Amino acid sequence: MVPITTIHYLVVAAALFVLGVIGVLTRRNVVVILMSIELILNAVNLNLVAFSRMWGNLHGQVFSIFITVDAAAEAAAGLGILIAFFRNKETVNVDEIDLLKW
Amino acid sequence: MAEDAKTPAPPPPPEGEKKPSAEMPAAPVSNAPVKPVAPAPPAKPAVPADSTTPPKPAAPAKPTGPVPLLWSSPLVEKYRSQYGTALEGQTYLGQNYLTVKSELIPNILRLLRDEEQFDYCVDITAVHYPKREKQFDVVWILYSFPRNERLRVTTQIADGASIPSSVSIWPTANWLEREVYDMFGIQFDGHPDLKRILLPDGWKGFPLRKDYGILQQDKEWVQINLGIESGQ
Amino acid sequence: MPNMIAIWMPNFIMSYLGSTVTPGEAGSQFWALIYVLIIFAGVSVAVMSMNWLERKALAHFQIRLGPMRVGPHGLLQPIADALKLMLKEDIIPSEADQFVFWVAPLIGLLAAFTVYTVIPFGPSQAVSDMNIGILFMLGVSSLGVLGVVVAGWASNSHYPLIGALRSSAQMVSYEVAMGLAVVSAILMTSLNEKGTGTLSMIGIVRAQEQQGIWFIFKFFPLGLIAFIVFAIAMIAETNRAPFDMAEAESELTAGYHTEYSGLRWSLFMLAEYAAMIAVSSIAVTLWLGGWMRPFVRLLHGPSWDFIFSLFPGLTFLGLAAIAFVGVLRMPAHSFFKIQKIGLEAFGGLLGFIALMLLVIAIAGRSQDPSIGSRLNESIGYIYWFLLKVAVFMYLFIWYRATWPRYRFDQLMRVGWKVLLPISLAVLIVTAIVGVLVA
Amino acid sequence: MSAPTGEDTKNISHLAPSNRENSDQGETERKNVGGNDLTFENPDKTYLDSNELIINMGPQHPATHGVLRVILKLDGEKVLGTECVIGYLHRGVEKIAENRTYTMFNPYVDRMDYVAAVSNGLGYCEAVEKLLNVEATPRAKYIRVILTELNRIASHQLWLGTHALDIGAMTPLFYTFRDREEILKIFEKYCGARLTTHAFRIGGCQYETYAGFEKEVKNFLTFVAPKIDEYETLLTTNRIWMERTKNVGVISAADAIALGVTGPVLRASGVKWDLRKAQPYAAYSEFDFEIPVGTNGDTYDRYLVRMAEMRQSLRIIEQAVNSIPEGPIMAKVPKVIKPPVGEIYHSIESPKGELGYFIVSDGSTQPYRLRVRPPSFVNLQALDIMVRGLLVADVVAVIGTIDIVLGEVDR
Amino acid sequence: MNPAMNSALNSGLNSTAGMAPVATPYFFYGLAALAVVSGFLVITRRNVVHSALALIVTLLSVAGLYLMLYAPFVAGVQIIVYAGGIMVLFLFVIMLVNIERSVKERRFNSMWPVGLSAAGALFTLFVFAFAKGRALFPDRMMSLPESSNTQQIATMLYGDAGKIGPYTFAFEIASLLLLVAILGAVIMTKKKI
Repeated sequence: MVPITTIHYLVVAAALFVLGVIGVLTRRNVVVILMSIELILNAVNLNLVAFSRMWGNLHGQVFSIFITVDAAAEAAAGLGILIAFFRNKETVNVDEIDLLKW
Repeated sequence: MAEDAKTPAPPPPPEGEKKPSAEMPAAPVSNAPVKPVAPAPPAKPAVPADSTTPPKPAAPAKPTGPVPLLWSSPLVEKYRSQYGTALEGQTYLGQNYLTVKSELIPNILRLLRDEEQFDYCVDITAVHYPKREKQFDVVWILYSFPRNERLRVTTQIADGASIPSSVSIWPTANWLEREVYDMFGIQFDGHPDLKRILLPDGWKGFPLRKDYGILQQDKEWVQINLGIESGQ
Repeated sequence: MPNMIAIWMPNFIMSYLGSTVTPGEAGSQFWALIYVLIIFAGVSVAVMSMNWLERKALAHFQIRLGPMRVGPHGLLQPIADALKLMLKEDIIPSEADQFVFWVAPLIGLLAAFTVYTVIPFGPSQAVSDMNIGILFMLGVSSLGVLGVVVAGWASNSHYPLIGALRSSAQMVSYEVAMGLAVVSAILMTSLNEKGTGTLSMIGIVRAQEQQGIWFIFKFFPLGLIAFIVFAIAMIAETNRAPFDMAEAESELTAGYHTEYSGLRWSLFMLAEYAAMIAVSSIAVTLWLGGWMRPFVRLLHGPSWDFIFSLFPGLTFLGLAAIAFVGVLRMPAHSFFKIQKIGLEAFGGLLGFIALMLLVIAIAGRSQDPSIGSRLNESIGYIYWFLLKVAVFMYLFIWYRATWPRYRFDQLMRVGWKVLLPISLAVLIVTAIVGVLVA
Repeated sequence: MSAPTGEDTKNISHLAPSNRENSDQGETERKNVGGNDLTFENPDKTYLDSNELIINMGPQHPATHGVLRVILKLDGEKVLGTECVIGYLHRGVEKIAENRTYTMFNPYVDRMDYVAAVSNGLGYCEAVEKLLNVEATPRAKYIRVILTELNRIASHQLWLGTHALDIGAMTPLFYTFRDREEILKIFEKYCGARLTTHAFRIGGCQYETYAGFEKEVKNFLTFVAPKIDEYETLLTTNRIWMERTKNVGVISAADAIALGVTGPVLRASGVKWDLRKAQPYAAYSEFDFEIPVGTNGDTYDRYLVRMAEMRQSLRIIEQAVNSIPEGPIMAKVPKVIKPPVGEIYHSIESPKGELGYFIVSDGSTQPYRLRVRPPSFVNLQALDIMVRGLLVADVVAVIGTIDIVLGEVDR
Repeated sequence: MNPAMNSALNSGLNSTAGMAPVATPYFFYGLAALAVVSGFLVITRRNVVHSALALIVTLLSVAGLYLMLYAPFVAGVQIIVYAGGIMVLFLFVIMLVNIERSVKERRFNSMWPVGLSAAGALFTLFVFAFAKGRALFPDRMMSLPESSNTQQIATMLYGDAGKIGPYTFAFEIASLLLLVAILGAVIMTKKKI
C-alpha cells in the first residue's frame, strides 16, 4: 500500500473544491449554494492542514481555524440575507433574484 | 292541553311567587294587579307536532299553577310610553319578561343594555311552536349586575324570517346565536360568522324543531362522512 | 493449547490491569474494542435500569406504585417494554421522507453513544483519552440535535416540526452557556506550576487530584456557580423537564417524535437517556472529581482507603437487603410465590456481588501491585464515578416530578439573559482570580 | 365595574376571525365533515412572518380536555387567532329532554358536566321545582348544599390536576386525584354512583343520608384542608408556575361581562359576583362564606380564586353539616310531574359558572322545551381574545384555566 | 503527553503506539471516498435537507482526515462549529423557507453547462498542477506532536509568557468579524428594527 502523502490530501481537497465550484455555478437554490461554499472552504481547510503537516508547523492549522470562523460568519450573514430575501420575494432561487432591489 | 291550562278562570293567588329565591328586588310583584293576561305567548303554545307525546292526562281535575301576570315597573312604563303596545311586560313566578315585536329587536336590546344596565346576556335561545303563524319564540335572557335582576325578552318570528343579530350588543351572542341557527334555522342578520356550531357544517335539518323526529338524522351525511349506514 | 491460554490469559489480564493508560492511548485495539463493547452494553443496561428507576421513583413521588406486575416490583418491566417496542409494527408515515425518517434516530443514538468513548470511569478505565476530550465531547453531543431536527422535519407534520425548531433553538442556545461554564472549569485545570491546562477528560480529573480539590469547591463560589450553570444547561441540552419543550406532551403531543413508534421511538428514548448519562458524566468529570472518592485529602491513609473501598460492597449489600425486605413485605398469598422467588433470586444476586466486592476489597487492601489491589482500585474508581452520575440521574427524575414546564420564550430568556451573562462573568472572574493566585 | 360601552364591544367583537367567503364556501361544499374548510387562508405555509401556519390542536390532543378542536393560526409560535370547532360530543340533550318526562330526564343532566354532575342535578331539580311551585324540604336543601359543595371541590381538584399537567407539572394530578377519591367515596356511599350521581330528585332527595354521613364529611373536611395547602406548596410560589400563569390569558372585567363569562373566570377578573350570594338558591342564604375575587384576570388569579373557592366550600360544608336540620327529605310532589303551563329560567352557580335551565312547559309530563345554559360553552368563547398574541404553550394553559368540560360544551 | 501517562506506557502493556489506527491508509481512503461521494450528493440532491445531511457527512469525514493529519484541535473545532453549529443553522433555515416547492422545481440554473465546463477546466488545472508540481510536495510527512497540539495552537493565537503570539491581532479581528456577522444577521432577519 502506498503511504499516504500530502498529495493524496491535496487531491481530495481539489475534488471537494471542484464539487463546491460546480454547486455554486450550477444550482439554483441559494441554500445549496451556501452549502457549496462551505464545501469549498472545507477543501481549503484540508489543504492548509495538510500543508501544516507537511511543513511540521502549526500555521496552517491556525489558518484553518480562521477560515472556520469566516465560514461561520459567512453562513450567519448569508442565511440572514436569505431569510430577509425570502420574506419579501418568497423564493430561494438565484435566477429569480436578479433585481438589485426588492 | 294548552287550552285546558288557559280556561280556568280564577287563578290562585300568587303565594309562592317570592319564595323560590330573592330573585327580583326590583320587581314589585305585590303591586301588580292580579289578573290573567290573555295574549301571553307561553299561554298558547300549540300542541307539539311530535307524535310521541303521550296522551293528555286528566288535566282539568287538577288545580292549575300560577299564571303570568302583568308586570308594572318603571322600566316597562318607560318603554311602553316609547313603543306602545309593541312591548308588554309580564311576570310569572316572580320572573319578569318582556314580549316585544320583532321589529323592535335590536333597538330594545341596545336600550336595555345602555339605559337599564342589562350588561350581561345570559343566554339566547328559541322555542318552536309549529302550529302558530309566527313559529318561533326567540328568547334573550338578560341579567344586570348593578341591579341584580334578570329579565327575559321574547319575540316571535315566522319561519324563514330573519332577525337582527345582537352580536354588536353583547359579543357573547356570537356562539349563542350560532347555536340557535344550528338548532332552529333562525337567521340572524349581521352576525359575523353564522354557521353551524354543534352539528357538522354539511348537516341538513334543524334538530330542535318540533317536526324533526328524535331518531331522525341526515342519512346522506352520515353515509358519506362516516362511512356507515346509520348513526343509530 | 488450552494450557497455553490458561497461562497466557491471566498474564494478559494482568498486563491490562497493570496499565495506567487507556487502551486507546496504549494503542491496544483489542482492549479498546472490549471497552467499546462493555460500554455499549453497559449504557444500554444503564438506560434500561434508568427507565425502571425513573418510573418507580416518579411513581413514588406521585403516590403511585409504578410498574408492579412484570416481575417482582416491575423489575422486568424494561425488558418487557423493550420486547414490546421491538415487536411493534414499524410505521413510517406515507408523506414522510423515508430515508431521513429512518436515519434520524440513528444520528441521535450515534451522537449519544460516541460520547462515551472519552468518558473516564477511572484513570485507565476509558476507551481513549483524547487530547481534545472535552471539545470532542461537546462537539459530538451537539450533533445529537441534528437527529432531533431531522426527525421533526422528516415527519412532515406540524407538531414534530415545531418540536424540532424549538429543540434546535434551545439546544444551540444552551450550548453557549454550557460551553462557557466548561471553559471556566478548564481554566481551573491550568492552575499548576507550569500554567498549562488540558482539554483531556482524564487530565481534568488529574488536575483536581493534584490540586486536591473538586472544582465545584474551587474559588468558592465560582466553581459552584459554574457548576450550577452547567447543571441547568445540561437539562436543557437533554430536553428534560422542566425544559422539555421539544416533546412537551401537553402542547405538541410528543414533539419531534410524534410520528415515531416502535423500535425507532425506542431508539430516541435510548438516545435521550444515554445523553442524560453522558452529560451527567461530563458534570461529574469537570466539577465533582470524576473517579475520586470523597474526602480524599481529609481522610487519607491506608485505613481510610480500606474503609472507602468497602463502600461498593456495602452498597450492594444494602440493595440486597432492600430486596429481601421487599420479599418479607410481600403478601403471603400463593399468587406471589413466583414473584417472591424472583425477588429472592435478585436479592441473592446482589448479595453475591456484594460478597465478591467485599472479598476483593479485603484481599486487595495491600498496596503492592497484585491483581487484587488493581482490581480493588478499579472498582473503587468506577464505583465512585457511577455513584456521582446516579445522583444526577436522581436529580433528573426529581426535577421532572417537581416542576412545571417553562414556556419557550422564557426558556430562551433564561438561557440568554441569565445563564450566559452569569457564565461569562464567572469565566472572567475565574481568570482574574486564577492569575492573582498564580 | 362598568357596563361596556359601544367601543368596548367593538374591540371584542373581532371574535371568531371570520370571513364571509368562508360561509359561502361552506354552502357550496356541504359534503365536508365539519370544519374541513378552514377559516384561515393558505394552510400550507411556512414559518416566516409573511406567511402563517395553521395547526389543528385536537380533537385528539392531550391538552384539549376532551374532543375540543382548536384551529390555531400561528406566526411562528405566536397565536394570531383561533377558531374552536366543537360538537364532537353533541348528543342532543335538549332534544332528548323534549321526549322524556321530567323525571326521566333527570339522569341525563349528569352526563353534561360529568365532573360536576351533582351541580347539574341541583340546577335541574330546582328549576323544575320552581316550575311546579314547590320547594324542597330544609333537610333536603342542606343535603343538596353539602353534596354540591363537595362536588365543587372535586371539580376544582380535577381542574387543578389537569391544568397543572397541561403546564407540565405532573405531580399535582395524582395528589388531587387521591383526595378527590374521598369525595367520590362519600358520593358512592350516599347514592351508589361516583361520577354521574343522580343524587337529587324533583322535590328533594331520593335517599336519606347514610349512618355516619356527617362524621365522614367532617373527617373529609379535616383531611382535605391540609391537602389544599399541599397543592399550594407545590404551585403557588413556584417560580415556573408563576411565570407560566401570570399575565397569561388576561381578560378584563368589561370583556368578561360582555362575553358572558361567568364563574371563577369572571371572579378572577375582579367582578365579585356569585349566584350563591347574588340570588341565593337552595340553602345558601343561611351560610356564611366569602366570594374570592382576583384582580388581574390572568391565569394565576384564576388559579388562586379556585383554590380559595375550595376553602370557602369547606366552610360552607362545615356549617351545613353542623346545622343540618331533621325532617323529611322529600317535599310533597305529585307522582306524575305535570308542571303548569309556563316558562321558567333558573340558574345556579356550578363550578364552571352560571348553569341555567330554561324550561317551557305546556302542561304535559314532558318539557315542551328545555334549554341548558352551559357555562363552559359560553366561557370557551372567550378563548380567542384570551390567547391572541400569546404562544402555543399558553393556549394549552388558557384552555386549562377556562375549565371546560366538553360534555357540557357540546351537550 | 502527561508525564504520568508517559511513565505508564512501559508498564506491561505491549505498546503499539507506532501503528496507531490514524496512520493506516485504509482509513484515509475510506474517509476520502466518503467525503467526495457525499460532497457529490450535496450538489446533486434535489431535496435540500438531503444535501445538508450529505454535507454533514462530508464535514465529519473531513474532521476524520484532520485527525489523521495530527490536527485534533482543528478536528474538534470542525465538529463543534461546523457540524454542530453551522449545519444546525442551515437546517433551521431550510425548515423556515418553503421546501416542498423547491423540490418540484428545476435543480440547476440555465447556465449549468457553462458552470460545469468552467469547473471542469478548473479540475483539469488542478490535475495539471499536481502532475507537474509533484516534486514540490515532499513524500515524507513531518509528524506533529499530537498531544500538545492544543497548547501550541493556543500559543500561536494568544502568545506565551507575556509575549503576544503571531496571530493574536488576527484573532481579535476574527472575533470582530464574528460580531459584525451576528449583528448583520440579527438586523437582516428582524422584521422591524
